[in-house]
Amino acid sequence: METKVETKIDTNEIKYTSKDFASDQDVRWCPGCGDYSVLAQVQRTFPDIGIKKENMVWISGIGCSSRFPYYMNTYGFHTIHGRATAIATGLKLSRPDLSVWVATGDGDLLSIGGNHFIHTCRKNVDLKLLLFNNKIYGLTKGQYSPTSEKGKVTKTSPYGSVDYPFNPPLLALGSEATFIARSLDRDPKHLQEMIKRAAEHKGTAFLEIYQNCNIFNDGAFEPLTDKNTKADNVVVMTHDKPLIFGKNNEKGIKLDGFRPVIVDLNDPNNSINDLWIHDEFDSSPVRASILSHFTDMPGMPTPIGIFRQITKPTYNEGLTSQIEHVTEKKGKGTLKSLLYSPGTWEVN
Amino acid sequence: METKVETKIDTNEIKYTSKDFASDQDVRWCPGCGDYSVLAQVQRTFPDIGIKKENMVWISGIGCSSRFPYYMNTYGFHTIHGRATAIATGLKLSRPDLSVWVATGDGDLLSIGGNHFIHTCRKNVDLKLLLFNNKIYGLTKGQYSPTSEKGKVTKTSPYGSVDYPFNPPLLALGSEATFIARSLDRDPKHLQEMIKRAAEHKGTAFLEIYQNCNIFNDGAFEPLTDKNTKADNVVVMTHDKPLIFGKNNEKGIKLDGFRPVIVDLNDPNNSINDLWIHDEFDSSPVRASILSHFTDMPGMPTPIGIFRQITKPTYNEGLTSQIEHVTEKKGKGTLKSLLYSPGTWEVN
Amino acid sequence: MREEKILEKELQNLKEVTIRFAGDSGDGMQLTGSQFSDTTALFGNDLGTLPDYPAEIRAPAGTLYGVSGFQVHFSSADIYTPGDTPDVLVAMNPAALKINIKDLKLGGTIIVNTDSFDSKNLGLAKYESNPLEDEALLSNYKVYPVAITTLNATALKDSPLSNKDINRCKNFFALGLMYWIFNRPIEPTVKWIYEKFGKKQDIAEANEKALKTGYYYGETTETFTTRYSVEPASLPKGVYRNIAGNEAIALGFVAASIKSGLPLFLGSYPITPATDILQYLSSYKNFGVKTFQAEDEIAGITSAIGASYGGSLAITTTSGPGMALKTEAMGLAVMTELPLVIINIQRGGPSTGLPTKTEQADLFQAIYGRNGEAPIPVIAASTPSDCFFTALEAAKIALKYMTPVILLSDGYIANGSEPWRIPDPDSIPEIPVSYRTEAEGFFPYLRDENLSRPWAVPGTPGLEHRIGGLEKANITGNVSYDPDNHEFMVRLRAAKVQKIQQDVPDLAISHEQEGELLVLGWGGTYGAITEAVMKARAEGHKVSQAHLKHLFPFPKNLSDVLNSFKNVLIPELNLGQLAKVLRSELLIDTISLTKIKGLPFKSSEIQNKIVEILGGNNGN
Amino acid sequence: MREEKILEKELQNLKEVTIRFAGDSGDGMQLTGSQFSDTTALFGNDLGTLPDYPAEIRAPAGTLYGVSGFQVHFSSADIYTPGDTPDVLVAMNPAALKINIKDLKLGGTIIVNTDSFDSKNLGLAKYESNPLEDEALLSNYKVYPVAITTLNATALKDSPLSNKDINRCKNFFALGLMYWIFNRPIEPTVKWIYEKFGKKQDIAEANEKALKTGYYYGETTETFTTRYSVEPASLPKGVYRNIAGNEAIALGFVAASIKSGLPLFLGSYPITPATDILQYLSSYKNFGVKTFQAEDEIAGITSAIGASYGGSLAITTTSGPGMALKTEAMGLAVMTELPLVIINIQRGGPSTGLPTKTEQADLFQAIYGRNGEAPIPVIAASTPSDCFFTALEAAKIALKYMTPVILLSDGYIANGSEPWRIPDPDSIPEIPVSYRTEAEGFFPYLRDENLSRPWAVPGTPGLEHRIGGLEKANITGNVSYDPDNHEFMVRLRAAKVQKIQQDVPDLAISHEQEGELLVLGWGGTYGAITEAVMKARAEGHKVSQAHLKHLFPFPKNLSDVLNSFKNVLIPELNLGQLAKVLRSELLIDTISLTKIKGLPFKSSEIQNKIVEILGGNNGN
Ligand SMILES: Cc1ncc(C[n+]2csc(CCOP(=O)(O)OP(=O)(O)O)c2C)c(N)n1
Ligand SMILES: Cc1ncc(C[n+]2csc(CCOP(=O)(O)OP(=O)(O)O)c2C)c(N)n1
Ligand code: SF4
Ligand code: SF4
Ligand SMILES: [Mg+2]
Ligand SMILES: [Mg+2]
Repeated sequence: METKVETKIDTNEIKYTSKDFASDQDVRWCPGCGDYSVLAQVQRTFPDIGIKKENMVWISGIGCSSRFPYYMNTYGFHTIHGRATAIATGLKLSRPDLSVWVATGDGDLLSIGGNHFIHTCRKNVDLKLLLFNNKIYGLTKGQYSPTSEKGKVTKTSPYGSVDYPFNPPLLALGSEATFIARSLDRDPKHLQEMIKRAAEHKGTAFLEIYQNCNIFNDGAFEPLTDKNTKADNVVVMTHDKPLIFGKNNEKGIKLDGFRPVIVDLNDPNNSINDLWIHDEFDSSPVRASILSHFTDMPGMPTPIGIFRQITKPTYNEGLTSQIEHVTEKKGKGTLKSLLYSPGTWEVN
Repeated sequence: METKVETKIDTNEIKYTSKDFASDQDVRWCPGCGDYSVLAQVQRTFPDIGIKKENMVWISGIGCSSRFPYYMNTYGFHTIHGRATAIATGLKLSRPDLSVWVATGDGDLLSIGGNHFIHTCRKNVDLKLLLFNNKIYGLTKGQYSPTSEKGKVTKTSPYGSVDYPFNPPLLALGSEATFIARSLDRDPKHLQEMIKRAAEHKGTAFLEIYQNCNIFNDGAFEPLTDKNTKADNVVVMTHDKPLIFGKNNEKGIKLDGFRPVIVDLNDPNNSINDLWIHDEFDSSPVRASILSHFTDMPGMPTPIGIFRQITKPTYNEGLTSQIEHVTEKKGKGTLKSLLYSPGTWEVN
Repeated sequence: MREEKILEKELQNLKEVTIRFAGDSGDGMQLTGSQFSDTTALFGNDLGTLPDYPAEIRAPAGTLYGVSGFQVHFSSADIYTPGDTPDVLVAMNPAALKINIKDLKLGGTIIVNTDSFDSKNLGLAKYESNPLEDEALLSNYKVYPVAITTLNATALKDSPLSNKDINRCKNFFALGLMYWIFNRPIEPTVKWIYEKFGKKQDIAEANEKALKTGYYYGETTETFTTRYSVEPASLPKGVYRNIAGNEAIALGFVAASIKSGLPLFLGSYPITPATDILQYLSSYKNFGVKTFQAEDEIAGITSAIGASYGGSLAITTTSGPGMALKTEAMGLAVMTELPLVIINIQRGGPSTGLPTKTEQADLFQAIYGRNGEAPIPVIAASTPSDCFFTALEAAKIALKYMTPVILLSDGYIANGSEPWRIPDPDSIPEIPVSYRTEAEGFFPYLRDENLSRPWAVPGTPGLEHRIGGLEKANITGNVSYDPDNHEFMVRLRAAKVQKIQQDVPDLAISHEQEGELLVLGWGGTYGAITEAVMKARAEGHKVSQAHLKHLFPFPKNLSDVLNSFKNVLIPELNLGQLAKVLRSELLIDTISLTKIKGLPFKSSEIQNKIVEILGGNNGN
Repeated sequence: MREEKILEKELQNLKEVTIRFAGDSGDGMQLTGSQFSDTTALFGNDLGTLPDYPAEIRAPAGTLYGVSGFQVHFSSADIYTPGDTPDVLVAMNPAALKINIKDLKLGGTIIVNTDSFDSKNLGLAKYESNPLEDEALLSNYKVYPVAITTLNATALKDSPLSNKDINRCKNFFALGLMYWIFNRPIEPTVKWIYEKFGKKQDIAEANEKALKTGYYYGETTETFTTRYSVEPASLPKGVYRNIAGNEAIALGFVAASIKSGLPLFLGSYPITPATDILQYLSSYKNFGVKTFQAEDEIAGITSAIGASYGGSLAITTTSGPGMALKTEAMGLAVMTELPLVIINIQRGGPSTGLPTKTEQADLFQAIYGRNGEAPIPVIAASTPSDCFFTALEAAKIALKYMTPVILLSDGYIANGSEPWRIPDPDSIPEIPVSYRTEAEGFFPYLRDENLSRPWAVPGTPGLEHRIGGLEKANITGNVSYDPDNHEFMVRLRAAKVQKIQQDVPDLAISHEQEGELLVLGWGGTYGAITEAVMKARAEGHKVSQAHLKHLFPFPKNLSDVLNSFKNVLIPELNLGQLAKVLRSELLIDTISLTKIKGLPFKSSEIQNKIVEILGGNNGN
């Protein structure tokens, strides 16, 4: 009996380092894959989140990205294609004490898993969803995905795909997700920050990570990550800060009605005071919707950061508190009260 | 052989009446169900659409509303729960010459069928989707649906549901549907107009119809349909017209930034010229998104009409034209060219 | 005064009676039938019920396909079925008469609501002339015409209710009349009315009045000269309740939750005839039960898998089409060896089929219907009250062997009810479960003596590990593509499920332990088979009976049992699925009696087959 | 000059050779193997191939689980398998050696890339010392160490490519060397290189140079003293191509589309090992083929059902987990009696299982795995080229009988290839199909002599009608809840599928038509069984062979065939599923030989079992 106590790791005493979150499994992604960076940033961020590692669970579906749980020294469940969010929902509802994270791909979450995704957002289940968006089916070796651009030539679209892609943050907005963010595999610091912020959010936190698949869709995000082009193609959304980008922070974005326009800050006619000040907590979803649409607008930079986050009771809270409430009112049920409910009679 | 020719109905010669669209099957909805009105309005509208009835197909899933195809004297397919849009997609892609209509319920389209719905919208498959939204599962006798309001007491939520509902037009916007509209079972003329407009649209046309289930969710839309309250609770979106409502058309809506505000038109300080002029064809989706949110905003009327419609090539056009293009370039394939493709050798 | 009058009328004692209430979907026949059953149960009879309603919610009034029926069979002795052929038919309209008359016993009693026999309703029922004027009908049956609508409306003329609402009370009039004829108390229904409509005083009062008017109508009118009495059955001592199968399943899993100390989680999507279970369980919030109405059946089962992974007693409920959708996830539960109960309330198939009708055609699917070698134990409930114990049994197997379990029920026992002697809560054995907490020596796929792997739930320090749907290495549970490991694990999973046999009680044979003919059944055919065997034996036929609860793996002695009889008859509501499984598993041939009409067997159908097989031969 | 040199070296004639190429997932072994196969096929040998790759795309270089292999067996006579045990192993790194050495024939040849045997790679391969210095290895095998990386790099030192890209050419060096050793022409590969990399001139040139350098290295160096020659097989006259099973399925359905005059529609969602079919078909746009990459497998099959309803030849492709998801929709196709082919390329299960490995464990699911009585005919392909004909057969049955059909293939024949004598396009029979156009006498569920209902596609004036998943009334196809109609229709659907038997050719027996032992197979085990039977016979054992294409319904004579032999041996890559189906359907017991390792049978495994059964007895 005493050995039992000794072998228990009391994590209260432990201050984690990123290594504590690395499992003993060899990482099996292709060399150079963007997934490595996401793993590294998660492992770097988790010590700061302040949750014991035995209380953290990673759930995934199927895909290269869905191998993620194997590499985290937490609890993990590599499930079936598209169902990670539904499995995670069952886990979180039954075990609200756990911190439940989902690692998923653009095919896993948005193709076969689309329904569970929108329903998870709608219900505001307290899950952290990390979408590894490489705009391709990696594991099955290179077919277009629902985020691949129209006209994309892949193994299943030798003449170019005729599908329009999803705009993931917009779909999340349409499903009324309470936390919507985007980051880049090649921007470790930003990615760490987003992971931390997702962890802090109560409710469904959706984080889209642009991730390079160097085997089947290499360079998909190069304009956003290459140090020569990045500054001109990415705008970082920071709360309470104006939307500014460009190599020398010389470009700003302001709103002309509902239309975002880029202004040259070097031009003295333009003032930084007229720029769009980003408000993560905006009570209206409209600005977040405009920001989501940047990616369809030629010339606009791609926003990274938090599109919007709001607070409303989570589904799991609702369920738990209803149970508490009813139990308080009716008293905790017993087997006897269950079996002998109204309508009984006695035979002697 | 001659009889063959005779029995063919040459619909070119026929000017349809609504009766031509009524099948010989007894209609089996509950007396008083809102579905009757939708059926009547469809049958009234179809003669004007100008398509031969043999070229019209109704596809449905499972639910009370999904019985719809049986009552239409066109081709019809009552399929399985949630899959109507996917089946309709296959039909439309393979038979672009047909006019394909989907009759579906809030459970059928948005619960089990959510994934096919968002993917149909994304791809812009040329289908007409009529959502009979009664905010309840009718056929299974009264459980809450993904459009039921939070707190709703039903057979499966005896203590009130803890789910937030979907906002269907917003979800359609999030999936970038090209035609999004709403109407009411109890407003026959408006409903007819919307059906006609959906028919005219090229691409996915999503029409949400608020439909009363007088058995399991009676009165859900009464404030919107009762003649005493309707004028104050409904605003009709008409292209190029200001948003005005109220018994005496005395209330207008204007935009204060992104925030819609109701103004009293009796107050001489308010001018009709400041009101929000509805633009169905708005190139930006932002106004449509604000309109979709009216239903969450206390005090705002429920919009009916077309939220937005835009034109972009349909998925079926893309597929067909790619085939034509490749065939033109490579020549129509023959069995010989198929079998004897590169890499053959001869043994003598 | 009243008592005197009663005495004027004849009181005839009957051993058993079968009544069928039939009317429009909107006529409240399900309610009438279940009130009659509850009262009859309370009165002390044994009983069986068969609700039968259309797939439409309320088909237009008066139509043939809109007819809804509820049959109740009650007796002063043990009974096992809702009765083959009704003795009494209550027909609220012509369509109900038309649809049901063919089932009625020749010479049986018909009580009709004459008010509804107008030309419109006769037309809707496709009657060319009024059947109540038909000599054949009148001579073959005892027909009692009662102007139920008018009598009810007259009685309620002072009610503040609308005419429409008043008319909706007429089923209580009919119920009252039946209570009088069959000499049952009306108080339980009066009490029920006030519980149900308490807040709507007008409705409650109107219904009570309709009920009493119907009752007194029987007493006062000259039409009815005879009352019948069916004495209470001499049931074993105990406290009873009337219970339907789906309710019993719900109770069974709450009981399993209490007895195992695990929280109960149900992930489900509504579907007929399984929805009730979700509905019942969603009301047990004060038992800590969590119900999740998922977006579809896939989320139903996968959320349950998530909950099981987290340490709950997790279940999912559905019927055929939903079962099909859960197939892939069942494979995941097999591979990850997580406890889970998948409950299939079978209905008529294939596809949407006959959603409100009963069938047993999902046995093949339960045993064989997955990709890969994915063995899942299968058990079936046989009667409404047996559903309770089958639920407990399913939970026990799932938890002990860390495996998904399929529990089969069917629309007939799910909706049908019977009096149930409530078991002593303490007599229900605990279900021992323990999570793994010890870090030393922990491996996710290490096995105990039952070949079960440890249940190490998230939140346990030191046991962090990863599982998933890829093939697992023996012991460590790591992903393994090793060919030999795969073969080992496939056989291990099969062996584990086979091992459950050690807990499966030997199949018991009723009556002779060997001989000419055994009738072997499974699932909801139990009642009809039992009755058929009893009747055949009463006629002198030597025939034995056995009923399978465990369909995979089978009881150890099954082969011996079957080989002890010259013939084995298997009645099934399918094309002979169990018979084929027996051939496949035991290489034993049997005689199939199949029926696929969306209806349960009549005991006479089975009895006739027994007699046919035994021929003149009584098995002596 | 060159020719002279060649003559200096010994040229040894062999009947057959098995080579396995093995290296890192990134080493291009699949490409090397398939180039060698294509050239060998062109050269005129008969051959069989077995690609074997990990589930990871590119596992980190040098690891054991990252090893990818490709085995090719070629011969101057007919062959049926990729070879049991390789004669030659090309090992590009230590991990490849470690994983594959155990399969090599004792005394076989090993060609290793010595450059990769550094301490890092040895460590990754978990070698404690360099195996190339291991006496045991050197004495048991002929080991040829070649510094492939260096030689390749030196040859390409003037290439403008990066070092990384140069290094990626080294598989062509190895290929060139093998071409020299086995006396094959390099031209076909050179041609292929330029077709493939035409636009990237630098890469094309580097690869060509690597190839040629490898070839000349064999010629010039002293290491290799012997060349081998495997003479062309005396194959029947005709035009040949090398074909893999998935490609053959794609071609088969395009052919069926042409021969039936129906447009082909494929609704599919990618999944290993079925994705190829979607990939192939998506390139046949100029054949009017429509491919729809759906959001999931459910949309894959349901879109195909929609297309079938619209008059297309509709198919859907998948593997186990996807098959599970399609279950519900298959029921709809059964109920609506629409033609549809569901193609399952089986892989290792259950659940995600072993996604890149082969197995035959979905037979139960195909035959039994649906809710309700939902019979679907099942046929299986047995070799890569047989996939072509099986596709045609599946289309023919689906269209003639208006029914969904399940076509089973497996990862082994899907990815494996063999030379195929291309059939004369005109010799392939037309598939007669007609849509119903005549309005007079039309009923959607009226039947022809095959019990088939009419195909009345939307767009046809006068035939407007409604179908669906609820039970259909006989003839009219209206919704019907009538009990007798349901039973009638359930039996009718079963009878229709059973009627297909009229078109199923009698099962042919190879060798003696009766006797001691028949080896009965189905699906991709054909090659291994054929070889095993041939070898056993060559040793004097009297053993016959038969192979089932039609698994449901079976050929009419199956029972007679099986009863003509004292023993029937069934080798299956599962736990004995066909054996159980035979017991269930025919009440005939057989001997099972099962293997569930994600790998095909070796012919020797079957041969040994044959010998064991026949014992000393040669069947005389
Ligand atoms: C039910 C099912 N369908 C299909 C597959 C095959 N499959 C595995 S992963 C995958 C898509 C992978 O794409 P994504 O989710 O974007 O992940 P990535 O590999 O790109 O990280 C598919 C189609 C499967 N395993 N299961
Ligand atoms: C696979 C499957 N799951 C569940 C069901 C049961 N079912 C039938 S209709 C329905 C929901 C009906 O609601 P809705 O779509 O809103 O239609 P309504 O009846 O309200 O018009 C459900 C859950 C089914 N038939 N098939
Ligand atoms: S295929 Fe692409 S996404 Fe997958 S591991 Fe390789 S690089 Fe990463
Ligand atoms: S249940 Fe509701 S939706 Fe269904 S037919 Fe009746 S009134 Fe209409
Ligand atoms: Mg991806
Ligand atoms: Mg609804």
